[in-house]
Amino acid sequence: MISELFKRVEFYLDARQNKEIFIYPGLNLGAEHSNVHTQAEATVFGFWVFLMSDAIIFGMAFATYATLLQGTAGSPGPRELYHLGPIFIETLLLLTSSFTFGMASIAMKYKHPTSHLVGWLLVTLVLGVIFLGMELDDFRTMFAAGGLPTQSGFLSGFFGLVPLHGLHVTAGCIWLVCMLGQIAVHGLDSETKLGLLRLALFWHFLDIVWIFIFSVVYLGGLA
Amino acid sequence: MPKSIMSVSVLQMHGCGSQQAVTLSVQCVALVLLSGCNSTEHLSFLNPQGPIATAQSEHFWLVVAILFILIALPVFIGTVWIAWRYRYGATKSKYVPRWKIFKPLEYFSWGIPITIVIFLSILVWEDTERFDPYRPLTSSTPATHVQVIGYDWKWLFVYPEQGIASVGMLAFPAGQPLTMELTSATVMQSFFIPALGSQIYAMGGMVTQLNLQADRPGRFLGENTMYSGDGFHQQKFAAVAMTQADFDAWVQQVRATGIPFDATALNAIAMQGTKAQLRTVLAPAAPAFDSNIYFTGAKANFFTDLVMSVMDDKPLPSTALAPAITKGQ
Amino acid sequence: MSWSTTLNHPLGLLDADSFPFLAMLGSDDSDIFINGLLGSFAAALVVISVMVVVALLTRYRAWRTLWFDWLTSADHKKIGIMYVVLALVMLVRAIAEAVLMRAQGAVGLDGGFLSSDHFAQLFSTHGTIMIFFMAMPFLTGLINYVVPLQIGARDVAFPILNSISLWLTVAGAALVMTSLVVGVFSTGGWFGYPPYTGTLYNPGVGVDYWIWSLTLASLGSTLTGINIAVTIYKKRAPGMKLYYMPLFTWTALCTAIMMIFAMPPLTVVTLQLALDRYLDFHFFTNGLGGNQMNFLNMFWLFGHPEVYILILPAFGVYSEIFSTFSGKVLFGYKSLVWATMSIAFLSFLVWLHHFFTMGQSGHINAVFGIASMLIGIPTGVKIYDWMWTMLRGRVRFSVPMIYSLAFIFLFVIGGITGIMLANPILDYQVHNTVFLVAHFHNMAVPGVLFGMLAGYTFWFPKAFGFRLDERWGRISAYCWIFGWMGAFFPLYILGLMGLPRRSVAYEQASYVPLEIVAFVGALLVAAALMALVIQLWVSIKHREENRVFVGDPWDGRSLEWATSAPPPEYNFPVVPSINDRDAFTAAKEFGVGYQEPDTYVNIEIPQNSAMGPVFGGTSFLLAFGLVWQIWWLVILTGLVTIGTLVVRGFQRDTLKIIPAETVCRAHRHWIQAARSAQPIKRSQEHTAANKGRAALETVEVST
Amino acid sequence: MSKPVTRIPATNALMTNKRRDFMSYVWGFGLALILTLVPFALVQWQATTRGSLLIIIAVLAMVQTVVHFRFFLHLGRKRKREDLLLVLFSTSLLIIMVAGTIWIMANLAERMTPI
Ligand code: HEA
Ligand code: HEA
Ligand code: CUA
Ligand SMILES: [Cu+2]
Repeated sequence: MISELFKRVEFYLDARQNKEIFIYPGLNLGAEHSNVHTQAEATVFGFWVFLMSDAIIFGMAFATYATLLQGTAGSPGPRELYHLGPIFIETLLLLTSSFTFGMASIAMKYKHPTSHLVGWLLVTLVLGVIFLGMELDDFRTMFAAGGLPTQSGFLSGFFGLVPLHGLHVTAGCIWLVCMLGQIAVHGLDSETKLGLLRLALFWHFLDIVWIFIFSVVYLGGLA
Repeated sequence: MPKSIMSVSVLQMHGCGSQQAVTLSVQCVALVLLSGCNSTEHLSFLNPQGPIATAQSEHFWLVVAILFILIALPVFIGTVWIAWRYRYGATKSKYVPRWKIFKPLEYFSWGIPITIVIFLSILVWEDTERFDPYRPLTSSTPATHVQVIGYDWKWLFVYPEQGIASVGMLAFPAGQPLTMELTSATVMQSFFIPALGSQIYAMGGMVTQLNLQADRPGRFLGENTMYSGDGFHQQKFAAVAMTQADFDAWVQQVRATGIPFDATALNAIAMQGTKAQLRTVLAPAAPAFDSNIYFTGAKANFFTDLVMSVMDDKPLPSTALAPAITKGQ
Repeated sequence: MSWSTTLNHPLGLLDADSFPFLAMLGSDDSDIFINGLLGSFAAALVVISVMVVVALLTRYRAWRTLWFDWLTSADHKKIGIMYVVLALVMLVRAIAEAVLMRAQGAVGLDGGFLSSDHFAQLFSTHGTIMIFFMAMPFLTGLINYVVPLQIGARDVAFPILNSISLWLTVAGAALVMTSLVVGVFSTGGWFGYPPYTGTLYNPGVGVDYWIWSLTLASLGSTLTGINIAVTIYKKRAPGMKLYYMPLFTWTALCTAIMMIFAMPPLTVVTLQLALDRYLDFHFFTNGLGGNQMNFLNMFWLFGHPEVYILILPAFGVYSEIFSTFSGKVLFGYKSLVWATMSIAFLSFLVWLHHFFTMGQSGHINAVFGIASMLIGIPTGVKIYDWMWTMLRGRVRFSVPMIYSLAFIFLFVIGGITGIMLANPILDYQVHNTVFLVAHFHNMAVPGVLFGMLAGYTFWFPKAFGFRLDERWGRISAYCWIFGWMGAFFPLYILGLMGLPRRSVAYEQASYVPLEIVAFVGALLVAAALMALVIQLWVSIKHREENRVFVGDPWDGRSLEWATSAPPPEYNFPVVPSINDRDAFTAAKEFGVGYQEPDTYVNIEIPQNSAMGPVFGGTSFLLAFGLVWQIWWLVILTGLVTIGTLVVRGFQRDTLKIIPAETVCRAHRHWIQAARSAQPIKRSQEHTAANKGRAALETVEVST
Repeated sequence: MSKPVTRIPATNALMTNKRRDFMSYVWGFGLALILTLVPFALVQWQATTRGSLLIIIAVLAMVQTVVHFRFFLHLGRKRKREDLLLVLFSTSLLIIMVAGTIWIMANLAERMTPI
């Protein structure tokens, strides 16, 4: 049985040997460039690996938050500081932005006019920026209610986690602007496509992190 | 008149000669090296002075024996033999450059370590719980209760039941359990008396526990093993096990001669500095019968109040200390 | 800090007192003076070395070559060599510190010549440098150099990223070196536990130096991990299944995976400590709900995998060497592969064994203790399989093999003490004593460094085209081995005698004899290093007669030996196609080792890029600004860093083309040399006759 | 599901692929919306006890994660198998690290609270 297991794993490990060439959804680099394809495979796979490494960073920030939950040290806790309303709207914003980025991917993959692609990207960008604005407003409200990170271990844990996601979204927005720039300068060449592809992965990944933030931090804190 | 502290320290014994017959010569050499027989202090668990250290010492030799005889020795002999027999230019042995797998050898390579690890795991599983430092030792006599507080760079021992405290000396009756609660008023430290048993961390705003026992009267090295700054290497103390009578006498002595455990004293203790430096600060008030510093009038709630004050980052409440008044209560 | 104060203090916290040299002059305390003198001497050495290097470069007009051929290069081989050079530079400092510490130990009865604070800086920088700026760059360099060659690739998956990783590491190392000249380093050891490292107890810049140099190093390593993993996963030559890969490549893969997943906890924990220090957060403070225990927890979530990150590539080197120098295929290849993977996975399950004594309950300790001992199983399998590899082989006792054999003996001892530490009941006794110091030096020196040294001797001819001097190599090896034994066996006993680690002085006279033995051992180690330098010197002098241009001086088995020494920039004129393990041995046996391809094609390789050095420079300044709180510098360099990334995103055509003719000419030249070279027997491999062509000797002999 | 996207798709295959990709995002969006709405509503109106609320939130979060991976990141058994393996491996390490941390720290907290 063990050896059967080993065989399975070997098979998976050698999946690369399968003659069938897989292409990432959202990617269409022109079939003739097999070189570009190999490099694209590596690039996108590398980005996946990076995301997984980043996931561990978030995991540790979550674990820290969990261990510091009890450490409010007499300053305001979740119930005094969290408000469900804005969080719900922020969640919808991010979710919608994931969808609009999906539409952008489709526009890119199936060679719709570039204007469609740019349009969807712009919508995504706007949603991201509104999200960031709302999040900053949340923090401002928290500060006003005495929820400063210098106040307690709990608040340190919070501000070590949620703004980390916010920073990622900020980076995503800057990247998006850069991609728009690249489209303007170079058109949709394979490098730009690859960039957009990775950005899409990044964007969807941040959405997944947000699921855990609203579940663990906000819903968990208010349940 | 109670015996003086000086006379107590004469009692400190020299355990090496009276040890159970040690036949293994290797062990003997090790013991001489390890126990520090030339000093009066017991340094090592390999010359154990209490039940925990004894168990650890036995455990140590068992593990050493298993690992060296079953693992190291065969590898050593095997490597030398193989490397020589199959050296370049050898003619007596067979050369099979494509020999890459032989199932029985593979089973051996996995099987031996697996077996040994299973055995060791059983050992660890059973004993770790048993020797949890939090677990009180069973004894017919009640335990002595001491509260230990780590400062930069000295340990403060508070005897809540006796109302006394000391820096540099942990005295307790031999033959009965010693129960300690530990915390730190500063950075993370690790409290350790090797000849008696386990070490454990002491951390600010938290309380850890440690249970030890000395079989017979004696003097043992005590220390902090977690680096904590400039005076770290001098953060030593003497753990001294005494007969009950000597211990009672010691308590009386401290009560009679100690300086009041008040805000002045505590401020001095809390300053960064070694025990010796503390003495120079408190010297005018401290009688010079040995190199340690003794206090009277320590309140039973001091320890908890201190932990809470560190935890909440607030000053110690005034009720934690006796007002600076009486001497020897 | 507000804008106005920033403008008032354009240099942040920096002032004349920040220079230990000036501070020393201003003091009349003799103790401060001696330690200041030592410190200034070290600082002067740094400054003078930098000046000498600059002068030499100018004198020989080497700036252009340096910049275009090396610093901006995206060639994995050059990057690999630069990593190793970095490791060696840092090594010199770390060894000097080690010898100082041992000297202090020898006279440390009630005093010694070092101040407590100076000693603390020594062990902190020594530990930090050895782990992050010596061992890590060394193994990263070896991996960088060897892995693409072994898998028949032209380069790593992301060459520019590779250069950036290198420069991030260099920036971190430069930051540590800067702390010698400007300010002080941390005294919190290589793991810097708070609250000791918090602002309350350590307000100065020392801890900040430690934080930012580690952050740079860990970012560099994460990126390296990604790069290597993807390279191995995606760039293998056609036909090379995972199970055909040489063992060194396997260990590199596992190490890379561990870097990817183990570095993040370190990044998180140092950044959280930075937040505590800079913005008054309460992650790890004593009070206000902070939790210092979580620092230990997260640090070791990184720290334990880290030690296997160090050892696995060394294991890979030993595997290659046992096989090559026994003239025999590896025994139990699949077992070795599975053992490597198990070690990598298990290493994520044992971190708690570094704080058995923190007070958690017995069953938790037992679980992690047993998990730690489990690692002994795959490690044992490796040891046994290496023994079986020699069995029925023909073992040559060359320098790499001497290291490997010494490794087996000493590593087993270190492993055994590891198993003892993994036993919570025993760890309660020896934790934080020098017994532990002996354990980890036992793993780090005979385990990791002997592997690196063996690999250095093994692959040096491949990288530079000539062999190292064998005699000085042996002298050095024996000095290492016996020096190490002298320096660290005594520490096991001292640890059992209750001597805590990191003690600048002690009160027990019974420690003295062993401390002296340890010092003598350390001197022997220093001699070993000297011998190594002499070896390099002698070898360079006699390089002409030791040339091995054909590229296969040791009768090698894997693909890196199938190309010239040094290899061309593109590694292989034609990407080889593989259908077995030990691909090059198979080729030689079939007599197709040195064949011309039917056609040559243009080869695309990445152009040089200034990205790496620019990144290194800005991130160094960024970190420096953070340490000294020079906010304008932080903002400026931060913007430049981001800007560089953005600009790079807009670049296209980053490849350059090597025309088929060039490739053809170079390749024919090499084939010509190979065909005209005399195939030599192994008994002659250390003679001038060895031009890098091996005679076929792998024929079964029996009596 | 249908075959993986191949290198040179026929025109009608292109159309079905496109439709399928589009539907993937639509499905993902719809499911995610539901999986978000439900826990928010439950918490907003404190529908059950804290204990069961927490469990429901956790389960729905897991499901939603799978939904995102499946429909937005296109991870699946029939697609890029190596990505799936990578994600599973990473998840297992993530769980070990996070669960281990919480286990250890909770135990320590319990044993160290001042009496
Ligand atoms: C890889 C890790 C590594 C290595 C190799 C070493 C090597 C040495 N170390 Fe180190 N040490 C640490 C990691 C390492 N150390 C760490 C992590 C600490 C803990 C710090 C802390 O407390 O926080 C420590 C602490 C430490 C202490 C403090 C102990 C204490 O706490 O009291 C001492 C004291 O003597 C010491 C001594 C030495 C000595 C004498 C060597 C010698 O063996 C030196 C050995 C020689 C070499 C290392 C050279 C190897 C040479 C090559 C590889 C050359 C290659 C050359 C060419 C290619 C040309 N070490
Ligand atoms: C390269 C580095 C390296 C390696 C490979 C190892 C390998 C091991 N280490 Fe070590 N370790 C360190 C570097 C390393 N360590 C460092 C740097 C520290 C301290 C950091 C600090 O505090 O500063 C440390 C600390 C450390 C501790 C913490 C102690 C303490 O703080 O109190 C423990 C406890 O379990 C431990 C255990 C082990 C074990 C079980 C192995 C095992 O992997 C060993 C396995 C090998 C063998 C067992 C030998 C060969 C096997 C056989 C021949 C087969 C048969 C064997 C059996 C069946 C057992 N190590
Ligand atoms: Cu230590 Cu809680
Ligand atoms: Cu470990």
